[in-house]
Amino acid sequence: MRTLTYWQAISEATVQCMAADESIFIAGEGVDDIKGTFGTTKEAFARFGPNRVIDVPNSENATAGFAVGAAAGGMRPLLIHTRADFMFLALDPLVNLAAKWRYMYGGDKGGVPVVTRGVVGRGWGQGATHSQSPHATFAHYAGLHVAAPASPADAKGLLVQALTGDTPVVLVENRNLYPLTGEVPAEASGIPFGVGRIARRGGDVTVVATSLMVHEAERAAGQLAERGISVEVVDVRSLRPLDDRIICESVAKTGRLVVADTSWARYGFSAEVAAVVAENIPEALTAPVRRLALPDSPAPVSWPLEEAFHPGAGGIVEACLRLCGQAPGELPALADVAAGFQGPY
Amino acid sequence: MRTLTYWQAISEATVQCMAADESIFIAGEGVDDIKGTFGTTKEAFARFGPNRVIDVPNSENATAGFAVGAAAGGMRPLLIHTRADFMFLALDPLVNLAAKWRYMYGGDKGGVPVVTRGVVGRGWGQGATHSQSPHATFAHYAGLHVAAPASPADAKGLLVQALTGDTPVVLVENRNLYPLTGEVPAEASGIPFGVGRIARRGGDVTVVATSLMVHEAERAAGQLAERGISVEVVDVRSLRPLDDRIICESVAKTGRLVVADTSWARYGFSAEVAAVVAENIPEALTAPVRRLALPDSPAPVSWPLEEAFHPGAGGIVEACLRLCGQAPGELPALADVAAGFQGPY
Amino acid sequence: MTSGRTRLLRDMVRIRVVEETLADHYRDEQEMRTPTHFSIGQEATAVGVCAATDTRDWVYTAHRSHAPYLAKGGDLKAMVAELYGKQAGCSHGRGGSIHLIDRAAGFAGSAAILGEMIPVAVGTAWAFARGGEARAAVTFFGDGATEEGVFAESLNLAAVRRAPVLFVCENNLYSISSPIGARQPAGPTIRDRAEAAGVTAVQVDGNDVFAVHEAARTALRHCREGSGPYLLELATYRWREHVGPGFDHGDGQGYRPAAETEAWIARCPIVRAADVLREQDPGIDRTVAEWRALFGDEIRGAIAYAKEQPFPDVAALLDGAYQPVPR
Amino acid sequence: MTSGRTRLLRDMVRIRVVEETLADHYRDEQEMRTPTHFSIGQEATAVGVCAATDTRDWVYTAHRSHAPYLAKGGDLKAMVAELYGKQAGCSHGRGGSIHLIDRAAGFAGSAAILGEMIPVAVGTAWAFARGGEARAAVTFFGDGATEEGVFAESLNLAAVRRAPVLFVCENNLYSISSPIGARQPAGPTIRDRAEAAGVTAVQVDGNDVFAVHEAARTALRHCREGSGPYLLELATYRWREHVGPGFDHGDGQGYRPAAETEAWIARCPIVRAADVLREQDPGIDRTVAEWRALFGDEIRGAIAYAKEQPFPDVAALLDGAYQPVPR
Ligand SMILES: Cc1ncc(C[n+]2csc(CCOP(=O)(O)OP(=O)(O)O)c2C)c(N)n1
Ligand SMILES: Cc1ncc(C[n+]2csc(CCOP(=O)(O)OP(=O)(O)O)c2C)c(N)n1
Ligand SMILES: [Mg+2]
Ligand SMILES: [Mg+2]
Repeated sequence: MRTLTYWQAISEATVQCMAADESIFIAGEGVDDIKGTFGTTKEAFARFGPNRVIDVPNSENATAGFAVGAAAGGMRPLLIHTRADFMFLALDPLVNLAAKWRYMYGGDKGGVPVVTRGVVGRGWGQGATHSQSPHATFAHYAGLHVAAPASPADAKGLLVQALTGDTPVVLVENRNLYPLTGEVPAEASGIPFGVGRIARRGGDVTVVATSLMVHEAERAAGQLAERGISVEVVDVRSLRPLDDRIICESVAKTGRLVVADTSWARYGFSAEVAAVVAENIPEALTAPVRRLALPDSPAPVSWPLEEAFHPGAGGIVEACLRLCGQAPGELPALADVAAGFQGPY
Repeated sequence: MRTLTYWQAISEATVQCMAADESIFIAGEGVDDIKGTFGTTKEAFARFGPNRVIDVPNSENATAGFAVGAAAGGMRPLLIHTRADFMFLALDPLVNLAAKWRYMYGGDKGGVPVVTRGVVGRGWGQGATHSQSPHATFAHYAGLHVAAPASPADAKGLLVQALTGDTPVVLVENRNLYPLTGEVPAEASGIPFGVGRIARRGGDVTVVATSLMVHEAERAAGQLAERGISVEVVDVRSLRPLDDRIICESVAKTGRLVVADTSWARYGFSAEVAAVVAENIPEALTAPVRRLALPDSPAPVSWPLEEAFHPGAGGIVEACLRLCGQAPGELPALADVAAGFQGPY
Repeated sequence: MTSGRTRLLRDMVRIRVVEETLADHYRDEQEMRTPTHFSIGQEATAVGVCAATDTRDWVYTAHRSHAPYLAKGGDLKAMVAELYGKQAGCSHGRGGSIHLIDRAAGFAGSAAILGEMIPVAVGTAWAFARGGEARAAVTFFGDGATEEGVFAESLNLAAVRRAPVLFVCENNLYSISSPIGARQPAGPTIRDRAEAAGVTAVQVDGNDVFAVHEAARTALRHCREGSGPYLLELATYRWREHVGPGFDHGDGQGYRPAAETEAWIARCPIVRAADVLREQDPGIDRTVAEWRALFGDEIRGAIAYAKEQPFPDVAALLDGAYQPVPR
Repeated sequence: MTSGRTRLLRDMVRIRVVEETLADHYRDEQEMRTPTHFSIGQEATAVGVCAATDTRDWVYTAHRSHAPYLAKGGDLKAMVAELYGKQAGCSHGRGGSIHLIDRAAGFAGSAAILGEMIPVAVGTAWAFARGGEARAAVTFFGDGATEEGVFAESLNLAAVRRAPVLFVCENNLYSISSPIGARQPAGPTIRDRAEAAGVTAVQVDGNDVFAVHEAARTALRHCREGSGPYLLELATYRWREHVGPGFDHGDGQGYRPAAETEAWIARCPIVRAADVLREQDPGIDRTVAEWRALFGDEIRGAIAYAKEQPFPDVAALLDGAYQPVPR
């Protein structure tokens, strides 16, 4: 199969869906920019032009409301935020209107399939308001689908699913995934929401993760293999619906659970995954669940603080070792993700 | 000790704090209305007038930002939303600014102690956008304190604490609690955030709850006592910080946990409490955790649906019986909370 | 056949009779368990504007939804059943008074978060224009909603995209109990703000149904011709309390001077329209009386119907939260 | 002693030299790991306005923060240390370029979410007035931020509360790569929108530091006298890329016509101010050259200082997230 980068996979999904369905359009601040939203909207703009790839004013609330109205009128909007932190300004139309539309008009008048892509993750000292990952905030509310693809293939498949369904969807994309390569099917076929995948098989510890953390878990698993610990990495792919079964089956096998996330622990992804296990198979746990998430402060800027703040493979390794009763000891240093940074921000 | 209603306790805390501290002011839509926000701002308005109890335009975002600026300038704003659902429009200034202010300016320039009261809970067919309880959304973000007082005494003590601290605080108040009476100390002394309380002692099952659900849990405990089941009710009082210890100590004793909440289960309060147990004392659980929360749809209006939608004592009873291996069987019906409703909405 | 102008009066009378009857039942029965915002006294805005639309135009509103729903031709029985929370309701009891919809009539939805439907109408209008159709979207909202930032954002977005959207502000001087003077500075008007955002705008006497209708026709022509968005600021007044069936002036609530309310009641849009029509048609008062009887029967019939209807099945509580998944 | 006008020129030269030097280091070293928005070319707005404030007035800004911070008298070393992420930074490395603060100088904070600091300044101004003090709060923001609903909400709130706030819009015609014409309709201006919201407003050539200064003095007098809020719409232009140290016209990015950028560079606020002053003081060019050397030394010194400073202690990562609890 061909190999694409994550951003190319998103671009391909977008272009294929737009070619197949005239009603799809893209709206977002600067989506027509030459940089094309980390490359993801560039080809769409080149092919479909400014009538379907629409630069909008800096009005996140009205733009989301506009998308709801366009969707009610038969269109399929794809909204993009270059920082998901801006989506707080679009929360009302997404959570109080789009998510509830189908239900509160009786369930039989159709939904408003507004698809929103929000870019998350740490950058280059982006700080407190430009590196948050608000997926749990959206996933708390019934009526939305929320997904966080980790691989290029999932980035394509979940976006295709979103653009062909009738439910409002929030997709979070960690910016550090854009250069990642992987095999991606040529055709535009959707991956259903609510179906996780085993990213790596193992028998000693389960690491449940999403988005960038799946890769950090895989890096950690590689290291741990050298210490004789076999890690199973579960990529849930979507947060709502959440694939409870795949989580429970893995934990039933390993008896140990680490949850890794790029947001805070409290009331977050790591809380929900732990709850799913506590609710279904608490007896399977042979050790306490470990949550690897953001420490309880806003994101700092200074790089040593930023390094310490953001969870990564190192923390996962340590959590797994502890769960398996081994001392952390010396671990090979992991590369600084922002090394050699030259922009964009 | 004197007995006050929940709304009187809030009013008293407000008035006492305002009398003691000139810098406190109230701002909100209609706070100067004759109904006085369920009675809670009436005396403050009568005593301190329109310079300190300020009706504001319907601008939730700017009003919250205004409060941040007033707080930076040395004032202590108390913001009120008669429906917490409107707070999504104030999420950006609260989460992206107030919560992060102290930290992102280095930690030593002071905080912006903006206190926000949001009214939550079901009313009279209020429907999808007027009966949500977004406490978990706020509690996910580091930098805020979030509390949900269940008793008149706590309503007073937590508000006093908020109005005398230097941290932005979100307080959610379930509207169905306003008429509730209870003993309330006369003086204005704060109750620290992060300290739960045992609302009822018991040994067979722990029900962890907050706000209105504490009372539903107590009602349930009464019924269950008749079936020979002894329920311990833990009222966490605040969601951030969360009193992990009180939760774990109770579950360590009972081995069984039900979490009851007025919002959705996924990524909500019930997830976090279950996670705390899974993270600390999974071995104590003798049965799976049960979450009693909203079913996964927006809130309906029609009253039979509304009755079925909102969790209450009945559901807690059932969950506890199942956890203790008893069949639900016949249970006495519980009263309709909205019976005899005459307004306000 | 009634002439165009008579039709405007008739539609107002129908809405008045429907709402007054509903208010009585609401208060006396306590069976419509849904917060309800009556438009009694404000009928000219809904009727004047909606009569200028055609079925293919879409109307959105805020919480004060009944009058535009009915003026647009929304199904009465389905609305009343919705208020009673019945499965036969237009939103099957899931939405209530604040979430009415009748797509066949072009009533595209109402919502209770202030300002929320304003950008929605811009999006629908833009979608219409993009499809090359000469259709407009209309959005009703109050003076209070214009304080929400999304109002300004929507004006700008509509102007820059030249969306065929008609913004209809029913300025009834209050937001719940807050007078406009406590919320907006004296001097510039809502019309002025629209113009400064690049939206053509006029102020009209909102209790003069003929003036509203004329203005709405002009506005909708402008929209359909591709000349961009338009705003009507309509001065009007609600007679009843903000939410619920009662009157609230002079009852000690005191946020509205009794004299003010009475002066506005004296400017009743129905009386004024009848006054105008009487010059051509001296029998108009008898006609109005006949309509009152007719519509009284209609609404009582709708209420009887609604009461007979079953509640939604509790087993279907979750239906409609998500698109049904084909299995 | 330099006269008031010469002082304005000097402050602009200082900011220019500081930012140009920082941009070079930023690009060459890749050690300032914080997204940085330079004001090169826009110095007249910051200097003209801030020179009209006094220390007790507070200034807030958006992301383009360095120039107002320095114009307001913010500590240079603390700013540079912040860019290098050092504990000696004004925000101890927690904030970066977009979160500058120097309360002693009256620079009350900058933030990177568009529009966020606009209502904040209204709140501070209101607090000042409520305390009976003749102080004003100033908030700088770009043309792009005026599209955020919170801008309109804040204008209205300031007007209705008569808050002594000065809104300063640096209209540099772009929001990142989006020209204003793609985001706002032709015709009405930002000034017009402020006036329609009840805020006194003027448009001024933002590259003429003397005109900006005069307008700001008038505006601040108006605020301090209790006459309510005021808005300055200042036409200006940034020379560099939106974020980062480079130039981006004519490099194939192409969102700004090279001729446009060059025309604006020709309207350099520093050159223009020197042209004016030269009439009185023929030695001004030598003076400017001396300043360049002086401020060059100053910024190089600050950079050397910042680099020597320690990073924050990782053990203190959580400090400041919450008020320390006394135990
Ligand atoms: C975002 C938001 N804030 C506050 C409210 C509470 N609220 C409901 S109706 C209303 C008054 C609105 O006034 P206006 O827009 O003038 O409409 P009117 O009721 O006068 O028709 C308010 C403040 C709300 N529903 N949504
Ligand atoms: C709410 C929000 N939306 C989008 C952005 C991304 N963003 C950062 S700066 C900027 C451009 C702002 O333009 P303007 O306000 O004119 O200021 P300028 O950069 O031109 O000085 C944008 C869109 C943001 N920071 N916040
Ligand atoms: Mg009104
Ligand atoms: Mg700009």
